[in-house]
Amino acid sequence: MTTKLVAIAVAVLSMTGMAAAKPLKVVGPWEIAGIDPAQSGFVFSRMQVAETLVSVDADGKLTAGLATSWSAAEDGLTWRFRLREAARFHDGSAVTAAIVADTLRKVQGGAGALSQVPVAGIEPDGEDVVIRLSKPFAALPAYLVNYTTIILAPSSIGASGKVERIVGSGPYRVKSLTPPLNMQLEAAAEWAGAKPGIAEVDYQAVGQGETRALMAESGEADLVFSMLPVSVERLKRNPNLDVRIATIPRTRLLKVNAASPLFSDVRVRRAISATLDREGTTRVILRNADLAATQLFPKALAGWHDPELPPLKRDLAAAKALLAEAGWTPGADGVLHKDGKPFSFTLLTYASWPELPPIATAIQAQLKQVGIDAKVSVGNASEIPARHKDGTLEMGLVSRLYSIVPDAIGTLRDDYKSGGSDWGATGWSNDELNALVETMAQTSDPAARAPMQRRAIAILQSELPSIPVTWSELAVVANKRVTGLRIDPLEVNYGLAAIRWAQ
Amino acid sequence: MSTADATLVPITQRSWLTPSRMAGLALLGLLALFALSGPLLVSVDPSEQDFAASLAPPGSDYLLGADHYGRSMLARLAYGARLSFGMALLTVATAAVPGILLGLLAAWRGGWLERVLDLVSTVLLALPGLLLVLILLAFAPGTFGPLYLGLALTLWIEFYRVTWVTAGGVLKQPHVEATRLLGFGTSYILRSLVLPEIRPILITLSAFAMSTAIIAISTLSAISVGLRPPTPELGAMIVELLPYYAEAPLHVLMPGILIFLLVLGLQLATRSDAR
Amino acid sequence: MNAPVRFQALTVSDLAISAGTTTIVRDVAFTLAQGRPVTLLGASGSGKSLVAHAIMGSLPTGLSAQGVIKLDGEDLLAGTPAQTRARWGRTIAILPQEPWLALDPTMRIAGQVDEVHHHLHGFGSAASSDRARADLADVGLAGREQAYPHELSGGMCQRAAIAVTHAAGASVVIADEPTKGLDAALRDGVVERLLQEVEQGRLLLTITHDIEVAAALGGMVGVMLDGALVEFGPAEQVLEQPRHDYARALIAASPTKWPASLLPAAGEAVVSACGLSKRFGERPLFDELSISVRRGEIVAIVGPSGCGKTTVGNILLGLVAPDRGEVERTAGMAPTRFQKLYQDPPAAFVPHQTLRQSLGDLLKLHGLDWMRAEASMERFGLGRELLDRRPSEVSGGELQRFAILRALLLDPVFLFADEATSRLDPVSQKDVFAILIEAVRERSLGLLMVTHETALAETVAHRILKLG
Amino acid sequence: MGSLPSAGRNRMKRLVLARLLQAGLVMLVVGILCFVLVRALPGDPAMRIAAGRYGPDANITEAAEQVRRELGLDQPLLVQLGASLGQLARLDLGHSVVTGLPITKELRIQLGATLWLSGSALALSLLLGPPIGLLAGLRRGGWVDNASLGGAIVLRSLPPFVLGLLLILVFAMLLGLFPPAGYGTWRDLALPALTLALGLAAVSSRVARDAVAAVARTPYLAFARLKGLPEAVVVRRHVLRNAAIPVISYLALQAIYLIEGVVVVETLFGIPGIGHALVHAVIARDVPMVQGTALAMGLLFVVIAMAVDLACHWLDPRPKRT
Repeated sequence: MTTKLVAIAVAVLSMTGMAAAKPLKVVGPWEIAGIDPAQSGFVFSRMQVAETLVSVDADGKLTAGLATSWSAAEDGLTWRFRLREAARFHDGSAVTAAIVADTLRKVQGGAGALSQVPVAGIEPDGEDVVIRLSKPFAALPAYLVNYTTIILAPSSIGASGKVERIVGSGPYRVKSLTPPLNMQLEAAAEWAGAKPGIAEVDYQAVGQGETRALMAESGEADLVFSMLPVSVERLKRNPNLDVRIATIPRTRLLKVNAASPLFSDVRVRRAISATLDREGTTRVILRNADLAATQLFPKALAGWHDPELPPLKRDLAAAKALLAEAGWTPGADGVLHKDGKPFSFTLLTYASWPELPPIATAIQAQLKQVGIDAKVSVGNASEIPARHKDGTLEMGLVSRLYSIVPDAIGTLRDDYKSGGSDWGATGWSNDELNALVETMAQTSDPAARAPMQRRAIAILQSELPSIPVTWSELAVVANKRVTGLRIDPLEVNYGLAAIRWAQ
Repeated sequence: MSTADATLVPITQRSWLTPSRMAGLALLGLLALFALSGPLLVSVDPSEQDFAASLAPPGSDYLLGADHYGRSMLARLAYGARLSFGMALLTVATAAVPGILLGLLAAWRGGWLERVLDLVSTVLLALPGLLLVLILLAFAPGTFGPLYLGLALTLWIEFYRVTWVTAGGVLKQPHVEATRLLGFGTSYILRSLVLPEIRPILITLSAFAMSTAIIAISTLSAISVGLRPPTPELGAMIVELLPYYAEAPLHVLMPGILIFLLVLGLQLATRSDAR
Repeated sequence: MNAPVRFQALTVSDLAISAGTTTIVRDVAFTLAQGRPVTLLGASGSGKSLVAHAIMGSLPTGLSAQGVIKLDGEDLLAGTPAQTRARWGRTIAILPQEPWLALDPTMRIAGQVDEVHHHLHGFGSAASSDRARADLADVGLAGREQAYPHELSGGMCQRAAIAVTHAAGASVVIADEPTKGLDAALRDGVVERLLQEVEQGRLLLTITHDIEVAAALGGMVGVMLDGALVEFGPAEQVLEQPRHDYARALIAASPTKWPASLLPAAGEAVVSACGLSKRFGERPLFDELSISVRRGEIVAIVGPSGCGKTTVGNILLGLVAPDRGEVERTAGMAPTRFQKLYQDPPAAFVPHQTLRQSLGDLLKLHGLDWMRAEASMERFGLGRELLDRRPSEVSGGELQRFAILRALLLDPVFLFADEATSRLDPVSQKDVFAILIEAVRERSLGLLMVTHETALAETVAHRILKLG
Repeated sequence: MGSLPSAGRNRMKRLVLARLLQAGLVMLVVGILCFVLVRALPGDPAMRIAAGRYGPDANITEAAEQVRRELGLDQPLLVQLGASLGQLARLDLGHSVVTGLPITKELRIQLGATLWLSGSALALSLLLGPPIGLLAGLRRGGWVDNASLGGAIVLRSLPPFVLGLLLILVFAMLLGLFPPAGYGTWRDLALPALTLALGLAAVSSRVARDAVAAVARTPYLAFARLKGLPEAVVVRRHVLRNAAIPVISYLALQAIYLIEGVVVVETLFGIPGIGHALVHAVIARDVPMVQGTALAMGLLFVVIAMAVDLACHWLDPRPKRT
């Protein structure tokens, strides 16, 4: 009897003791390179340390962040954001409109997403922040979801004028921060909302995908983000793990220099698209044939995916015919020639995303089948924008995220503007598309936007300034000892505060 | 132990070709055969992909199986062996020749030359070799030239130091003085007196340096600054196949086994009796 | 100190040592008794060291001993390896050859004595260190306890080794070439030490090729030749009236008994130097030294070890530059006509080359005929089978003769013999000098010899220069 | 002869002075080399820095313009070199252009992590390598000798990341003894340290084996046995001490392998070490950081080399050739 009691007491004590002491161990691939929000704001936003004015739900619908509501004036030029009343920073100070306006002004002057918005002025007005625009811009709230716009307390800024510590307003506060790999969080007393289910969070950055999988498997980590496709099947079979997969608005595409003599002919771009074995590549490398990008945007990106559109698919005969039509004839070495020059170029890619070099390797072999000689060069991510800028880029395999601003219009507007951009078109522009995009940016009615969206997609599908290769998914693994996991395809907020220890 | 009566003990038959050397040479011969004639015999293109055969096990349509892209492992291993062994040999030769020559020079001439070379080598030693390789690689990413130069730049120091110390020891011995008095020139002394003494240790060093070179290239591939795909290179093959370790462990090990056999062959072939 | 066990006698009978199926030492029998030490004489390579190691039970791997070795009734050869090992130090000790190599170079000598008390006899650390100090004082090394072997002279190292033996408490002492490489004064000191061992009741077996040592030790003397004990008897008898041919030759080989060499008058100087000074670090070796060697002349430099004898010769050869002074050699003479013989014959040969290779390379370099070399070999008593051996596989005497042959092929006018016979047995020494003297006479070359043996210098040289 | 202790002290002083000179030279060479080479590299440093700062999803071209203005990369090269060397001379390492943190602060974290890792790896390797080498060297040609040679070849043929993965599979997955990755506690260090230690022990066991074999052939070892010491004492007092000298000399070279060879291991196990930092800094053209890490590595090497010198001096009192 007594022994039983003691046993129960010990068990209870140890359980409560553990629940109080054991932090939620989160592992992800992202290093905290620097603590400036422009650099690592996404980490603090995802981990719910800092908040943006506007947030987003899993379906891509904008929701309240630091601002509980917002509205635009009739002319669409003046926007008013109402701040949450009880909002306090982790140093105890109140989140005021003046602080928010100051922060946003600074961000707007930087190189982040907000700099793309035609802002005329940002001012505090009582409990509201007022943003005045120089021309109507319906997508503004979506831009305020971007992590570079997180609002930090004035005490974050050091004497040098730079951010030196992270004092945010979210449910968690930074307990200790050891860049680039470690961060410990604890529940913030200042947070007025629902108390986080687990009081402490321990974030560890682990760059190697295999290691992350092993940390999940060994039970060392409670929550692991970004699993390698090859590990997913194995992890799914593990009874202790809960594997969640979400399609994220990220597309790997071939950024083609349409101004180069090799790719200026749209028939050549179409031929290359018809050469790609998207289905095989995704099956082998991404382990999910459904990720073959039959058009630029995945199904999950509501309104931006058109099921009616004829899919991009493999057709070697058609590809060969198109190339012959464009004047390319096979030479003695099996490589296509035109005007005495071989169809030979460098396919530039980078390893920041581990799947890009393998996909480039697959593409190289596929292009070789129709006599196109691509040399794969794995370099630094900055080489693609650099060579885009000086015009020497031939073809690059890039990974493009369409949720930097939750409304894809933001990215589209930047990518396909005349003159192109870092990750968008090179040597290609289309007036009709530009006009459509500008109109859409000023239109907030979804019904009015839908036909314009379809038309824009059709133009990109037929002109192929960027050749889509694969879509992406995010695999998150949770140990079954935790519950309440919510997966955010837009990767704005991981909802850690809602996670609890399973009983 | 006393050697005063050594002349009484009958001379044991000195055979250069000990069993271990024979085994080592046979192993090296087989590897050379595989690396040199393999690419000729295996008619398959090592970069030809066949997604249907992704990670095919050995013994299927593909003798040694196929990698994740469905490329023939046999073809890739044969080409990879040729490339990796060739590159490693070239790298080690580039490191060894100047290393040994400078080592001999320092031991022979002594004086300020020795001191300058010593200082240069210690300062170079203190510089992170990785830095040199990364910086050189930045000039021509994905190509063999800078990789080779960078590795040779870090590897020569070991050859230099070993040669310098060993040759210095040999050159101090009276038989060198005696040989010089008998009218022999520098080249004879270096060739016939010094070289045979430093040869065993240099060969051992080279054997390990070759594996170091291959491993270094694979390490660079692991941090994505290696050779450009789809080059079949043994180290890069390990890196490429590593994510599939759970599904196809044998595939990951195959290139490693080739490297192992190379080092083992070199070690056996150069092993002196168990002394 | 607990009273050491003293043995009455060590009897060796029918001892044979074989390597595989080949017997290399046979029919060795003698008895060591209280107050009657045994000294084994013989050329190097005659098997005397192997006998010592057979008694110790420390033969090199591959060799085995047969026969009976009885220490007061206990057969030493019958024991297990563990029993043999247990005797080392406690019962039988060996005084090593070249003790400066036998002492651990990284340990102070006190430590090397101390550890014997501590680990063999189980004394506490304070007691061990006291005893070690006493042992070292006993052999005259008081005050040098904290020295490392490299800081001691050869004789001091020998005494330190004796202190180790004393510490171990062995009652049977085997001294293996204890005077090798020591000059006359140090040699006498070592002999005195060994006699003290005998007086203290220890059984002593000495291996040497130095007849003086054998005479000084007294007791019984054995002579070994090609692995067999060819003569054994009381010292006076063997040394005065040897019966075996080799024993006779050995006794007759003492330089004092050599016939006077008849040399023609010396010719002009081949090399001369004046005002030579040389310092070694802080220590001056010599100052304002003048020397000249003429054709057909033998000049000897004598002096204790470390006095710079060798350096003088090296300066004359141009191998070492003097700090001050001038060297003048006969003009127009090729440098290869100035040659040198080394103290340790194997050290002057390339270790991995067979003699055929090294001779062949030399003949090719100078365009000489192989037949001429073979003729000289025959004359110097060198068998052809030696050609396919490496220097380490040829006895010292033969190798030194080979070295002379090699030098003479170049028709030298000046030969510097640097302690060329100090490591050879008397017979070999005599052979070597016979060849050298003949060469001086026939070719009228100038010979400069460096030695620590005054007797040798007096017998051979025209002129003697004393250094130090 | 009586002045020997002071001669020893003089030699020690010379050793330390030589190493200090070397340290100064390393600083100068690292300073110039980093600056010249990193600036001479192809590619726009501002673009690289921007990519390093803001990640591969950012609008790099625009960010690069800001970086260029902020860092003064638009000034003439000589002006930049002067500023950089001037800073170095004042021992001011500056701020990382990527993270914006003072280099000294970053180095404190990264060097600390590397020191913990390599220190424990070295300790582990000393527990593994030399004892195996001792056994192999005492019985040359025996099974320990052959097995350890085979083991050394296997370990040298395995890239460290493969070895690391194998260790994770065995010790973390199969046995559940240690966490597969992480940084902070002793348990976290176990596997990465073992990965490095096995690589080190592969070589040091062979070095130790050869050193023991060399000592075993010496007359002083024969004498130590013949004077009656038990084998264990012979090994402990004479073999270990003398064989330790080449093994310790080799430690300096091992230290380089350690400091440099850790990059992949750091990445695999998620340890914020200096090798990892150097690779990132070179890729992002973070010159102050490259300089800082290279300098830290170089000086660390000099310090280790000096410690090895002093240890050898202490172990081996014989004068060396100069």
